[in-house]
Amino acid sequence: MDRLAFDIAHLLAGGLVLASFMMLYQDRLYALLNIFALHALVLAASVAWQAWIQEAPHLFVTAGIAFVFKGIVIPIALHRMIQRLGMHREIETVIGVGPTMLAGMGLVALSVAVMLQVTEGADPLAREDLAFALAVVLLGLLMMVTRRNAVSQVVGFMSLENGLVLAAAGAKGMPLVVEISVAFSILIAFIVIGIFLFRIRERFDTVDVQALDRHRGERQ
Amino acid sequence: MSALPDIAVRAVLLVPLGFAALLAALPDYRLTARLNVLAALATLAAALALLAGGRPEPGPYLAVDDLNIVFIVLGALVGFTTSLFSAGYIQHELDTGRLTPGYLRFYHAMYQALMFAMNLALVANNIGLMWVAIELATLTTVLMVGIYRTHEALEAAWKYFILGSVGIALALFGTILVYMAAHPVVGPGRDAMVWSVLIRHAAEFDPSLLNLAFIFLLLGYGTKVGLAPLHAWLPDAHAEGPTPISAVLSGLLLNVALYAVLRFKLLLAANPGALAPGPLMVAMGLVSLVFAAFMLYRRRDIKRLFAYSSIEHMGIVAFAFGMGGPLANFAGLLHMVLHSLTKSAIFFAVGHVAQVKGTQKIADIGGLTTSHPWLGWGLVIGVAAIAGLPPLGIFMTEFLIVTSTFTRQPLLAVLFVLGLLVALGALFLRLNSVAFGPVRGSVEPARASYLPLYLHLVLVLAAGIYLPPPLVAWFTHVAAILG
Amino acid sequence: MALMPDLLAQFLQMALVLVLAPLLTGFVRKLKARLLRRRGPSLTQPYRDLLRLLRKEVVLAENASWLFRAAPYLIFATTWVAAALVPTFATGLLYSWSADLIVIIALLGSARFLLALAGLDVGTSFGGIGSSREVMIASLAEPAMLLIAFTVALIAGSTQLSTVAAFMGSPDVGLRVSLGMAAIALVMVAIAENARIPVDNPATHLELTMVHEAMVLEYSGRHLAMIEFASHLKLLLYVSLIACLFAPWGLAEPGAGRGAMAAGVAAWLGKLAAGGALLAAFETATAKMRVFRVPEFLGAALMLGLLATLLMFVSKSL
Amino acid sequence: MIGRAALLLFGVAALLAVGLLGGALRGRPAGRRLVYGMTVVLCGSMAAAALGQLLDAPAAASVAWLPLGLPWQGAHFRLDALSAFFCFVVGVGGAAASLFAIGYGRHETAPGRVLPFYPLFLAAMNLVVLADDAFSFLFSWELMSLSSWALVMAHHQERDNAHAGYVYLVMASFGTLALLLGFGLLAAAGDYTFDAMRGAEHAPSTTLLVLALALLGAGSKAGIVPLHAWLPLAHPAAPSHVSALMSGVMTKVAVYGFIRIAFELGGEPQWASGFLVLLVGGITAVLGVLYALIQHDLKRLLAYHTVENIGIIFIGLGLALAFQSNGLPAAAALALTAALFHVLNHSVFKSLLFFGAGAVLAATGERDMERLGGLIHRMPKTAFAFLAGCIAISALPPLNGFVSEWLTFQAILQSPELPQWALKIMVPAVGAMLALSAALAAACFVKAYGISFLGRPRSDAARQARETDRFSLAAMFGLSGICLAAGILPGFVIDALAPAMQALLGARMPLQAGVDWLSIVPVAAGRSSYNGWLVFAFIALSASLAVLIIHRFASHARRRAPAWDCGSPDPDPATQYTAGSFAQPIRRVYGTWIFAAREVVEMPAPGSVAPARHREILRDLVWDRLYAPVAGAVEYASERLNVLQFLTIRRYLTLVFLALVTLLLVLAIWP
Repeated sequence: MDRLAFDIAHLLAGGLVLASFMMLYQDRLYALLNIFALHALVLAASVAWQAWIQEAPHLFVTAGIAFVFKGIVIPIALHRMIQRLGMHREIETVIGVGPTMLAGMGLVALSVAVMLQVTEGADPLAREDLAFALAVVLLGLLMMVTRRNAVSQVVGFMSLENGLVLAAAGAKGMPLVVEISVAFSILIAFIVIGIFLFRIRERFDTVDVQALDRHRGERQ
Repeated sequence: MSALPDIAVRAVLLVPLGFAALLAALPDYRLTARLNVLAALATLAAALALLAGGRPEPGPYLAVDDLNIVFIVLGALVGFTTSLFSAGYIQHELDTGRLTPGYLRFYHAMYQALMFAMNLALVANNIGLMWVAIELATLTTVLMVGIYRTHEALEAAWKYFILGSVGIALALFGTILVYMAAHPVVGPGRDAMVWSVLIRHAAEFDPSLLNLAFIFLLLGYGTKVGLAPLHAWLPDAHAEGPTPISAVLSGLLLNVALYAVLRFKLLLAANPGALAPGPLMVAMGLVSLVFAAFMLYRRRDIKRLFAYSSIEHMGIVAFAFGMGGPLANFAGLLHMVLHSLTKSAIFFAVGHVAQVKGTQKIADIGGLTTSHPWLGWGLVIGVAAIAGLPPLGIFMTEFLIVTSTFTRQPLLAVLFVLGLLVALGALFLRLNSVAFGPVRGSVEPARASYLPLYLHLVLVLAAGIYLPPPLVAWFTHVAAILG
Repeated sequence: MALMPDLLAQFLQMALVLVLAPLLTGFVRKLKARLLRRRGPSLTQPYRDLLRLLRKEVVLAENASWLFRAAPYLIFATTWVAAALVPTFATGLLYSWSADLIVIIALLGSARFLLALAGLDVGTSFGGIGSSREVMIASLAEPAMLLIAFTVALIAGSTQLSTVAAFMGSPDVGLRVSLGMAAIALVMVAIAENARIPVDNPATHLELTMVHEAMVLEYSGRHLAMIEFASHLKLLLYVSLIACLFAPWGLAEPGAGRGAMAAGVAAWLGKLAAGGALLAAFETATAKMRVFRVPEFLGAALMLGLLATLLMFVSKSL
Repeated sequence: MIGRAALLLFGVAALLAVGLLGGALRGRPAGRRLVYGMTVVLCGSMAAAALGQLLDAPAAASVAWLPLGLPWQGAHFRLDALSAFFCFVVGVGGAAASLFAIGYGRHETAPGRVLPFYPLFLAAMNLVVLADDAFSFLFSWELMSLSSWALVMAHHQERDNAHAGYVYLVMASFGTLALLLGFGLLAAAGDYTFDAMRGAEHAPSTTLLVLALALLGAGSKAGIVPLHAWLPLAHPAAPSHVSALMSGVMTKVAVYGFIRIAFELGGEPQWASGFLVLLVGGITAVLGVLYALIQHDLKRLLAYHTVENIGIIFIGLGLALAFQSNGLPAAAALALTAALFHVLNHSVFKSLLFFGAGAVLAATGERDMERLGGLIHRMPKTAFAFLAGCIAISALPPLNGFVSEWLTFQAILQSPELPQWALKIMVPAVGAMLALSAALAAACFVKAYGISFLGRPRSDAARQARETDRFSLAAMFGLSGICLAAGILPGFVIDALAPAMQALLGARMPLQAGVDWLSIVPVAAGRSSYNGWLVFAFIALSASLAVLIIHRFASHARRRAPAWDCGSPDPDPATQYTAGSFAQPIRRVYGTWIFAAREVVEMPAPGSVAPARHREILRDLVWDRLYAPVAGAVEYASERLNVLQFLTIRRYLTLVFLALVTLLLVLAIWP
């Protein structure tokens, strides 16, 4: 049983990493949003599984939050926003998909390498989970770095937070504080980003970050 | 009798919180401005009571020790003077129509919320709680930076928000890692996040996990501190937001973030197996110092100029704490305090100047000592202080840092000194055209209260000439804690 | 008391230099004329000139200041004092202890300083030319002179002329390269300092070539007489300086009797005659050089002096 | 019984109070008189106290301690022979400057920018000399820079002054930071008191490094080449009495700092350090005077000439170091005495000359010598005092400048005993440089005096000049008196300096008081001796004798007539020799490589009515070769780095990302 539980957790965490890779691969907004929804679903499943094997009911809450907000609400909202802003065009990635994937591979390798240093003392489940979580975090960051489009940057940021949630869930017996804080941050992030996108739309007619950069100070 | 301390701690937190709610509800901006000052004063009183009336028992969520009391008192003081300054400042903003009463309600509420968040971050005994508090502080400041809703302000806020959230995410990951490191030793549950417990067992933690955690925490909270290369949000946020917020940012928020980094540095220092956190901080500090020093030369916006100077000084403080040792730590603490006072004083002066001259462009400001002697000389003294010239206090801290470093790391000391020199050159190059030479810009008298400005400058001057023994003893003790 | 004879000797020297200075100049002029197959003025001509000038009234330029009028006397005084310090016929005179070679050089420097100022006082272009060229020449001649002084002092272990002269007279000097260099340099400096050919021409009044004469162009009457007198004294001083440094024979010891004194005076006269003759011969043999060749001439003197000093420093340790 | 150090500290406190007073009473004429009057009194009494210390209790140092400054150590102060001497110099200079300023201050346009800082400046200089621990020393040192910077910025509206102040402050901080590093080396134990440093043993390498840093730090303040570039900008920019203080006194305080570190705190002197200081001193002396010679701005000429005198002082110090390192304390005492004597002399006559320049500036509003001339008729008293200063600074007997140079020469003549070959070669070369600079100094001041005071006025301003007020004259004549006194009775000064020698070197010059006829004998009567008052008496005597005889027996008739000028007199003053034309021969001899001097002559074609123009282009090579490149490098770096201000958010995120990845990599490969 224990062995099986471990494998399933492993599988789910790995799935999350895979989803991150798929997001890196996407160069269309809609597709990206769909993958992100998938990403959130996998996360929810993984957290739920953790809740199950850790007998930690409060983790189900987290899973629920992940599922509802990240899996459904946000994708739909962003979907609407994209329609409203009329930007169904492709995402212009900074560097090609290929190199991005390669970089992603490197990051995964790095995170595993780093985690291998952790002594066996910590339970293996946590170690594996952490390695994957770290990978997801780094991939999310990579995505923010390699995309020019505000929406996809936001998405990247969220996938990064998914990684955090994964890690938090993997941490056995981590008190409620963290879940609250995670939900809290997601909520705030969603609201503020919403506000910002809204304002930005009313100020500039694109969500392209470079449009913002044109207004930086000291460029007389 | 430990009732008083407990009350004081609660007061430090609840007063700002309550007033935040109250101010959000009240429509009359004049009243709210006064109430804002009142709240800040009450918080200051509570902080002083806390300082005087002993320490409460460290609970699972709140704790006050010699380290954070420094920050609490300092924060309350600067918060109070800034609220005084802000009262005069926003009046002018209303007259010029840059802000509307509606926004002022929001502004004052946010001001108190920020105070609450920072105090919470300081007294938190739980690393999770501390993280939440710092996150809250960031969000409030983001909203205040964007309050003018000009392109530049929004862009600055947006940049601040994105970089800040990434940083906060990294910090959270670091926090989780610390928990992971702690829970095999302390066991699962709340205790694994309670600071006082962590520090007690730090020696048994898994070093490599701690290392990993520290990297994330350093980068996460370091973003808030504004260390290069994580500094990008800082200059724009200072330049585009309302000046009182610039003052609070430079004077307080950076310190709070630095405080968080220090806490975890202690944790690593307590663990023999972990990598020494010092070199990392020294490196980042030196990079920030030199980088900011050069960046100062190209600045055209006066507030952005001093924002970069804040980066420089945060670099100095990080350098000092990274070097460690009683002298360097003492110098680092003192430098942080004096920098908060000086920099906020400078921003008070700059705020009035920008209002009088109607611009922040250095090129359009000139001859202040002729047209506005009080503002001009205040600015001159402030810049002299920030550049580390006697008789003002920062000279002493730089003296201590350099002399204590040179024997251990001559090369670093030389680089450090060169950075200081370059920065001084830039600051006075700008000061020359702003404070001296022919008068540029309007000469209408400034409706300003010079009390906060000169109060800070007098404190800095006094520190440079005479440090009261109790203060010295206290700082020496804290420096010893910091190892 | 014992002070008396010393005082007498001192005053005797001061009087002697005063009396003999014009004679030396006259002698050189006479000799030059002879060498040029002219009869030339009589030996006493300089005295006559001086007396005539003294009797004439002074014509002052309108904006001549008190400095202009005070300068001649001061120049005369400093030069005289300097001349009184050089051992001419006896060493260890009473007053000679109050100053050494460096002081003598400096005193001549003061005289030149005043003269250059006087040249600028009236505010004429020629005065300016003279002064600026004079200081340019001096800026090279003085260091050269000082380096010579160093050399001599290092050899004799003293800057005190009496001691130096005594040492030079003694056998343990030996023949030294640096001494020879110093001698040559000193002669070159002396020529420049006394405004002789080839550096300057005391006889010319061709505006663009003159240096010394240009400075004193505005002077007349007794003032001019004082300045002329001072230049006579200077010539005498240099000749006797060279003599006492490089031909210190026959000098009377301190506290020597009258006989020795007389012998010393006789020897001194001989040296003066010889020096004057050499100078006259040299002047007739050479032509004046362009002003901007002068630095090279004096630069050579300076280099010689430096070389001599260096050699001394090095050889001292061997 | 309250110690003299404490007494002087009270004086300092009083000066600070006066500074506050000046801030309060700025603008009112009464304020001016009050402030300067009080500073006269205070500086005078402090000088008296210092002199008392020097004369009656030279061996015993008086100490004081205040619980100020660096915590857990406090501020230590100490008044030993050396600091007493420098206190005296500062006091005398300060008193004279204040006296001058009582009158001169009337012309001040912005008293509010002078009155508060002037006493502060005086106080800071006294504090530097009194300080006995590294922190108080550097604190007062930088305070001195800051206050003098404020004074330089007093006339910030004038062209170039802001730039001058800027360069000054940056160079001053550079010096302070160099000293800071030096003290960091010396205070390795973490004890910043000078006592600890005196006691500590220092490795030779440390000693050399400390000396180099001291040379950078104190030297940049004193104005040694190539760190002098700020000096000729800043000194003239300040009000004249402040220029006098900066040039005459502040540079001496810097010399004090150097002596303190090089001879006392830095451990046993090395011969190499002597070599270094000699080299720097020689170059400084010659370049300083050459630069001075080609200046047309009177105050700037004086400032450049300060550089030369600093060079002379450092030559003396270098000799002293060389002797001391070779165990020749007596010779070292001679050299150091010469240097300190010159410190006193220069502080006196440089202040005097700056007062004169200030009086001229006040009377004509002109600093440019090309527009002056003939002032000896309109300002006779000033002209007389200025002449005394010129003679003194040109090292001509019987005034004081000559004595110190004479002593330096005597010290040089001691040096064949030195064993090191490098020194054997260096010392004569330095001697030549010293001789050269002395001669050039004379030329320089013939120019300065002859062009600005003699000749015919070159501008209406010079034509309408009036004699200056009595306070200024009193100050100038007082200093001239000191010049004469120190010149004809040098023995007393030498004896007064002896205790300092004893303390620093463990040896002293032979006692001069015993020598008959008050002449001075550096080593032995046989070697060399000088009797100032006798020389003076003889000159005066023979001159007056000549006057008497001639006026009595020959004619004393006098007639005024137009200038003769070789029969071609020219009424136009423009035909006089100008400052430029006066310096031209020397510039042609030395200048072409040192100043990269170029002369551009525009000679119109025959028949054209265009005026012929002659322009000279002079550059300070040090500036071009040293300062411009540094400034350029900073410019370049800031330009390159400035790109980082204008990145897109994504790029900033990339920075964060890269930082994270790098640190993780570091961690991954961590053993």
